[in-house]
Amino acid sequence: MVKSALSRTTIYILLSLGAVLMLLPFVWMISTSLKAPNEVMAMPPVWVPAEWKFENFTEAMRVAPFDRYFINSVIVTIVSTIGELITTILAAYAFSRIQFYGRDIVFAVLLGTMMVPSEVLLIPNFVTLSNLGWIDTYSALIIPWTASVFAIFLLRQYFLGIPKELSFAAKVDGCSEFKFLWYVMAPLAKPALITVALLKVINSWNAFLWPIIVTNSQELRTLPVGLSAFTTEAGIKYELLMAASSMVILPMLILFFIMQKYIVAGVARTGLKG
Amino acid sequence: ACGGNEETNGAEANEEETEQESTENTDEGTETEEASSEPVEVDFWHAMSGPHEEAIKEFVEQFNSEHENITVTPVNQGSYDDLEQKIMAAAKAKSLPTLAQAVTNVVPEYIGNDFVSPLNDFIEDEEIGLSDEELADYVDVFKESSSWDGTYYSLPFSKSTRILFYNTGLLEEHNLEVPETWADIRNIAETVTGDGVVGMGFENSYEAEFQAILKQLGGTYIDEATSEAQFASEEGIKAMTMMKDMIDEGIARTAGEDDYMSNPFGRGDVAMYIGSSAGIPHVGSAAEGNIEWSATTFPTLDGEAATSFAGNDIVMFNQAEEAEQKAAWEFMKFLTSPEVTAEWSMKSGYLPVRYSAQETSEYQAFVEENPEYEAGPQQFDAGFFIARVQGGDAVRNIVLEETELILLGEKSVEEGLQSAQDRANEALQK
Amino acid sequence: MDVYLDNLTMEFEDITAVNRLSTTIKDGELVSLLGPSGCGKSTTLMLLAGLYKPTSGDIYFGEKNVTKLDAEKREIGMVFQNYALYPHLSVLKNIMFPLRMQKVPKKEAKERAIEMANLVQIGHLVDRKPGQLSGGQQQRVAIARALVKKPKLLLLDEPLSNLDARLRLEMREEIRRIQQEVGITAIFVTHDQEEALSISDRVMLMKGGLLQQDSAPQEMYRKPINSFTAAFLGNPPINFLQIKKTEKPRTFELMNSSQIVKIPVNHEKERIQLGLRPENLYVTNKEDAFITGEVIHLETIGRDTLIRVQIGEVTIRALIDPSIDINVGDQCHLGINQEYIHYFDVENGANLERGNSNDGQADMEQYA
Amino acid sequence: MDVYLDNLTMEFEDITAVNRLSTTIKDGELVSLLGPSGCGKSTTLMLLAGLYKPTSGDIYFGEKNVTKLDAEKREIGMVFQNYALYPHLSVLKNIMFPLRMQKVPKKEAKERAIEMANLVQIGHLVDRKPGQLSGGQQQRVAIARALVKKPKLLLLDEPLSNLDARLRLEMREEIRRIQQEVGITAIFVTHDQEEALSISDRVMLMKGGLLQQDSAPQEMYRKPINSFTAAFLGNPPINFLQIKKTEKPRTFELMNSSQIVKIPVNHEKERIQLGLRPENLYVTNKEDAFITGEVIHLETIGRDTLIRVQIGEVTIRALIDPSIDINVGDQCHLGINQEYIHYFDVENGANLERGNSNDGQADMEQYA
Amino acid sequence: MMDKPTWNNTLRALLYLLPALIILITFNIYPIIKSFLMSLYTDYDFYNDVVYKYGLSNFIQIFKDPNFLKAVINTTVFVIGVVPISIVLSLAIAILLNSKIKALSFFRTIYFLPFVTSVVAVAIVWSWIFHSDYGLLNYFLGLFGIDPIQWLTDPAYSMPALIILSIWKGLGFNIIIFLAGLQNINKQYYLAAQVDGASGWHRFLSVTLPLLSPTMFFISIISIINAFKVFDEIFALFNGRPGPANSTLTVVYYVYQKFYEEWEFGLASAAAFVLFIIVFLFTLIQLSLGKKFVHYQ
Ligand SMILES: Nc1ncnc2c1ncn2[C@@H]1O[C@H](COP(=O)(O)OP(=O)(O)OP(=O)(O)O)[C@@H](O)[C@H]1O
Ligand SMILES: Nc1ncnc2c1ncn2[C@@H]1O[C@H](COP(=O)(O)OP(=O)(O)OP(=O)(O)O)[C@@H](O)[C@H]1O
Ligand SMILES: [Mg+2]
Ligand SMILES: [Mg+2]
Repeated sequence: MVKSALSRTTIYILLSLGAVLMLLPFVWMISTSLKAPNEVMAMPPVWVPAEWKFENFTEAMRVAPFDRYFINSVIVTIVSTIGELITTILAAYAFSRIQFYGRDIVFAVLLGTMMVPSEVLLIPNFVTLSNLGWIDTYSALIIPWTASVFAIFLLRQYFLGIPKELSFAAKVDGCSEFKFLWYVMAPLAKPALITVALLKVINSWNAFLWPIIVTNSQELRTLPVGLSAFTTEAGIKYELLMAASSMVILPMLILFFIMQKYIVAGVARTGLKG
Repeated sequence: ACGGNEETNGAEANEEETEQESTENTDEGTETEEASSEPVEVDFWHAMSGPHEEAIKEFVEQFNSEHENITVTPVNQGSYDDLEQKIMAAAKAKSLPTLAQAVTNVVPEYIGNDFVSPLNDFIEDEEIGLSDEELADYVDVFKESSSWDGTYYSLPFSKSTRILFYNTGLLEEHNLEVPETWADIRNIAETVTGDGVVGMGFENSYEAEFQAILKQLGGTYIDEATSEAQFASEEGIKAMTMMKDMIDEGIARTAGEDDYMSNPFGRGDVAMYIGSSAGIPHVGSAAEGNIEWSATTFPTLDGEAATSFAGNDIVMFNQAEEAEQKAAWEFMKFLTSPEVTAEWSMKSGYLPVRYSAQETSEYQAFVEENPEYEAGPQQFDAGFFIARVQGGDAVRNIVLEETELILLGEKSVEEGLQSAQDRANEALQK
Repeated sequence: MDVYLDNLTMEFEDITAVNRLSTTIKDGELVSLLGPSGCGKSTTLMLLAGLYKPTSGDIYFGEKNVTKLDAEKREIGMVFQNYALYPHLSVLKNIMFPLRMQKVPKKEAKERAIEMANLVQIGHLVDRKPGQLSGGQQQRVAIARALVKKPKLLLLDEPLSNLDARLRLEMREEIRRIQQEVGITAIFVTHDQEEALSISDRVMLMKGGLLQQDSAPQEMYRKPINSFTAAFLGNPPINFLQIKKTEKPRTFELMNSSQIVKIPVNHEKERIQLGLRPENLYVTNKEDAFITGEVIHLETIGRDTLIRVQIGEVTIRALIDPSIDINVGDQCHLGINQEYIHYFDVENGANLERGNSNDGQADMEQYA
Repeated sequence: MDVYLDNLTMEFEDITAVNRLSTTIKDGELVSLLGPSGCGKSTTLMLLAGLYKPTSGDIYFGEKNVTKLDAEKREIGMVFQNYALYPHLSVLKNIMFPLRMQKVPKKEAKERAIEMANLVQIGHLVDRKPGQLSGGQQQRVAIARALVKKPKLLLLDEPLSNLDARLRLEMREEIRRIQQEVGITAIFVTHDQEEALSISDRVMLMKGGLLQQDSAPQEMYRKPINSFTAAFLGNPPINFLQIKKTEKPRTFELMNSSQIVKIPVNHEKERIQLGLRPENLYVTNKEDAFITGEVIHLETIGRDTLIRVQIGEVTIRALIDPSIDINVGDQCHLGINQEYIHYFDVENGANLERGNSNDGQADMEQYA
Repeated sequence: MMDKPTWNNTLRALLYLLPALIILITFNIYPIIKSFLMSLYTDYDFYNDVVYKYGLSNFIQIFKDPNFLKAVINTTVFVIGVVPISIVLSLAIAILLNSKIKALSFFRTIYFLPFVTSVVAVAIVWSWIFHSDYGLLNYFLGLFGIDPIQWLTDPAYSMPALIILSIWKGLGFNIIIFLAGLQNINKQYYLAAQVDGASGWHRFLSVTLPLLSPTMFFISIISIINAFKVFDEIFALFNGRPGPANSTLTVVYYVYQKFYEEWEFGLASAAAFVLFIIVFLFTLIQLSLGKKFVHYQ
């Protein structure tokens, strides 16, 4: 139909315009990673380098033990994501499906923790970790990040939208609460869970200050720490930084590309009448 | 906190086995440890990355191989801000390393909160200390900035100063001489301004320039003894007016949205600017293919030369065991030895911290090749350093804020400086 | 397993959905739960399942008070009125679900689920998701899921409402067969009276949360405890006529009409409501006539003829022999066998020949 | 508004839910859509509503091809099989919704909605949310929502399945009344044959996506186009008997039995399937007997007696006069009026007396 | 619902909450309490945890500090500038991205890029976009005859610049959450609404919005909290300064300055506490509004 074709075109135009804006920094990052140093800060900007300096990548790789960092990043990201998913699912379930004394208060208190700038928490946390003897261990990198109020809140909202009839059916079918959570709620909340996981993975992957603060040895550090190698007192080696950054975010992009369709593929919601 | 150094058994042992392995040793007293003494580990936290970190690693390797029982472990802790945050945290958790790099401005805070060791006992130590000649070999301005009332709390390490960068092409085009005084600067700026080019440039954090001019005019920024800000004086007003006038007239600008002046300078948008000597490599890459440039000393005013020195020192924390402190001291000496500081200077662009370092042939050759590096050491004698007081960063924030208001024309120079001074004093008197 | 309900009450904010319900369902019995829409049938099942916790009252499974027992421990099977299939699981997995929860090995569970799917004739759809099924197919998945684990107590909330007549009959028989084979106690909600009467051992009729009558199907039809029960069962519905005492014994005057009717028993009441089922009325001669009126409507329903007869200001319906030659406008004499006449209290509707309970509830307390 | 369907086809991934459906629904007509579960009824309604876009074929409302017109512009009312009430809106707002979309002023919309709510007897529930209603109450909200805007085309997908008999009758009559009053064209899906036959002007019977027969209710019952149609309608279901030609004209032998039956017409076919409705069979004497067998089961359903008679290897059902004295084990002669005998092709089930269409589809093309 | 809290439920809930609570109490609640206590220290040794005197002087001092008041005002302006626009935009984009159009996964990935791309790259590109002479933004404005704006150096424009950057940066995050929320809406309601004659816009108003309200509620709370805590964007855009003439000094920036630059731990904690109270009040208001307007299916 003409009209819907028209509106379709408008949608594409709008989306494309937005997409250009969204793409800019990314394109810039890639193009900078291939620039000669003098092109980096040129004004007006150079978008296509005169000469493509692929050696920036090899040079960037040399600056820090990126292979080791990569492995650490993977370990920390995977473990903390799994940990967060578990604690989140459990807590979100309690907040969405169980009526208990003080529920609203506990929830409000947890929300409250999000309102305090993390800057003031850094030092007390360091001291705690230090008392636990966790400084410079994987535990310090992972455990404090295995629970997140944000994720609990998000999932709780999603869980609240799942019809209670299903929990009725499951109970009748002899399903314990815990199994119900696992077999019914979690699969139905797949889009939200994937969202939580994606955001978590990205945050964890990009975390910079924390790994620096709680580790001392190279063996435990993660990729973003490697990126700091290009920053000096008087400036930044942008071309190398961007080359390294590109390599760092590439896995995230691929992951997102793969996972986003699960967010939107959706879960069939029929099976209920009324 | 570091009394009783002399009693440590490693102390006398030091001199006895020079024969062991170290052949390149030049400093007396930095010999290897005795085989029987306990192995000591020294953590050294720094904020050097990239090639700088490589260089530090090399130094450490060299040092470790020369000292069998000492293992220095350098740990990069991100940027200076990160490093400082981490030191704060570690201090609180009582898990400070033995050594760390520290921006000169924060050393007063460290002292105030009592977690750095005074170094006098080490320096004055007969065996492992520094001889008078050695002490005298440290560049004066650095030495002064490392001591408080005669007590040394740090040794200079990666130091920089403010120098003047200029576009040689442009100056030649207008047949202009390399500027030496503020009057020259004004002249040149007036001449070359126009056609998209601004004559003079200041970094956004030009309070360093303000201090230098203030000093050249004979004023005082902060009295270190009384912790009192005094920059709203006649001299201060004059210094500030001088810069503001240039900016108002359009013959000077700040880096502004370009963040660092090296960018517009490299593009050829400004003919000259004053910036940190540590920025030389950045100017190099920004200018590559665009302009010809060089650097010279900070301009003088009425024959008065004065320029501020800044950068990083090395401090030793008092939470460490005595043996560690002693080992750390060895490393501090090593890092500031003429050879090492010369090499460090050539690799990093920071200034050598020993006079004698400049005399080495390698360094001479280096400066020959890179004349812009000459400017820094040339002004050692005119050097001063920013008052080191607790609350110094607060003052810096206040001054930056108020000068911005002055530049924006929201406050007159007098008002701005006065209010800055009042606020600064309030912050300092706490 | 016997199921006792003792004074079970369920209140929602402003409404009492189930009101002091007491009854016993014997082991292996299939009881139908009937009643108008919104009378509390589903709520009763939810209470039995343990999905709602009663406001007051108790539920016993055998000797055991299960009032506070969680649903998942009650070993029940249930077809929900709205199916409540798991949307993310395939049909097969939906049916397997209760078995998997019982830790039945996967292979066996699968076999039993497939068998059950075939039984409800959706064997070819087992790989679909519920969202890809028609309404009736979904309903059958729900039936299969409830039956597959052969529960101790089976709760069926209008399980056949979306099936065509043929399938309905078959499913009904399958359910009955499995229920009897395994000896499951079952409660069946339905709106289909014929269904209720034909498969159940006993029928419970509710209204507004109150149990009205609880008896064998035929008895409920023949001996309604009150006018509501009488009116609820039977199609076309029962005719009500009000009569007023006259001077003469056993002789009453029809309200809104001057006709005199004679009834065999002598009721004390001043006024009585008579209930006459259309199928019990027959056309007769003037002498035998119980009542007389004018035929105002005549239609053929299936194999019978339904006439509407105007008597004074009321209309009554009668199902008559299609071979009788009668036309609209004719005067018509209707007779009825005395034993088919029902007498109800005008005020509370109680059947005047079944004791004087006024809402049927009291009558039921024998079961408590 | 006439509605034409032209070769309408809807395919889901692996299944053709509606297969080349062509028909016309006349302005103001109420058509019932019948068929076994999963035959494509709901899909047909969804196509008419514009909620599914057909794989091929066209839909015309009057002269206008609406195949690609969006649902919201079709001015239809629909009761979904699963109600699809807005969970966040109160009952009143649910009913008002279509009116608000038509920009009916709020006050008027409210009045009309309340009126409609009263009509479906949920006037006291208008402030509740759908989640707080019983199944039947929800269904009535859905009916009210569909009717309130007096649409041009009304689509009802089993709108009464969760209502009790009494209410069902009332609702059915209300729907019929409004439909006729406003002259709405309506399509009504139901599983209740009696309902279909009693309220509709025409009945469409589907099977596996294919339209089988499309005719007036009585005609469908009396003249089924094929054996499927014959079997689908009627309760108890029609009896099928296969007969085989003998030497003699009009004389056939019953398969699986040696009985000889005589039929009035001479069919060419070697084998024929006979369809005999239980209610057309009567007990008679030996001479008049069409077939004879032994009574193996006898039960009373309502006012009739249903017997099952074993004839050779087949069992047939007959509904007989309850006054006849017959017992299990008796030999029983059953007669039938010749005109009630249906003849079907053994292979394709076509009614041999209605032309030789083999699936009823061809027959329907007159409507396309 | 008719479920009531019971002790039994409370115990059960506690078990479910336990893993999360252990972590959160240790690494969030405990340090928060510590730092709030610190706001009451007037004379103390931070490093040795010795407090000589408690008092309210930290609070008195920050309220006397014009910079703090400025920070509060700036933060409020920022929140008001960012949150509504950001929610509306991201919802609109999420809805577009939830439709069945071609190259969708491509678009979705692109819209998520700002969230993934390195902060440094983001900051540099935006300082170029905002550049008064060479910037893209001024170039476009120039096309409409608007004079170049000093986005990053004129205090009047630095806040708008920051707002633009923040909206842009937060979009991907909101979009992905909205996308997940949209999946939670049963499609049958759209069908019903279509039949009822609801146009696309009305379906959005009458079905999408109310049924998306749990997500909306979530996003608005999170957005407000995050907006109140803005810091990184300022740091990146203005190169470690709170904008020209403190024009983008926010409360968290103030906290940062006090804590890490000026070593005023008590003042920093007091400022953080005030921020907490402000945000908490906002959130409580939202929570109570939520009870009214949020519909859970
Ligand atoms: N989304 C779908 N995907 C795949 N198949 C479907 C889908 N929806 C329906 N079907 C199939 O299409 C056929 C027709 O479905 P439809 O819902 O029209 O049946 P129906 O006649 O309404 O049945 P019922 O009386 O059980 O509601 C069924 O076999 C069903 O399984
Ligand atoms: N969650 C609820 N909140 C408030 N009232 C409710 C709730 N659930 C049901 N009700 C009311 O309780 C009464 C009984 O509901 P129930 O579902 O048991 O009826 P039902 O007999 O199953 O009816 P139907 O045959 O229509 O399904 C109804 O009036 C209904 O409106
Ligand atoms: Mg119900
Ligand atoms: Mg259907």
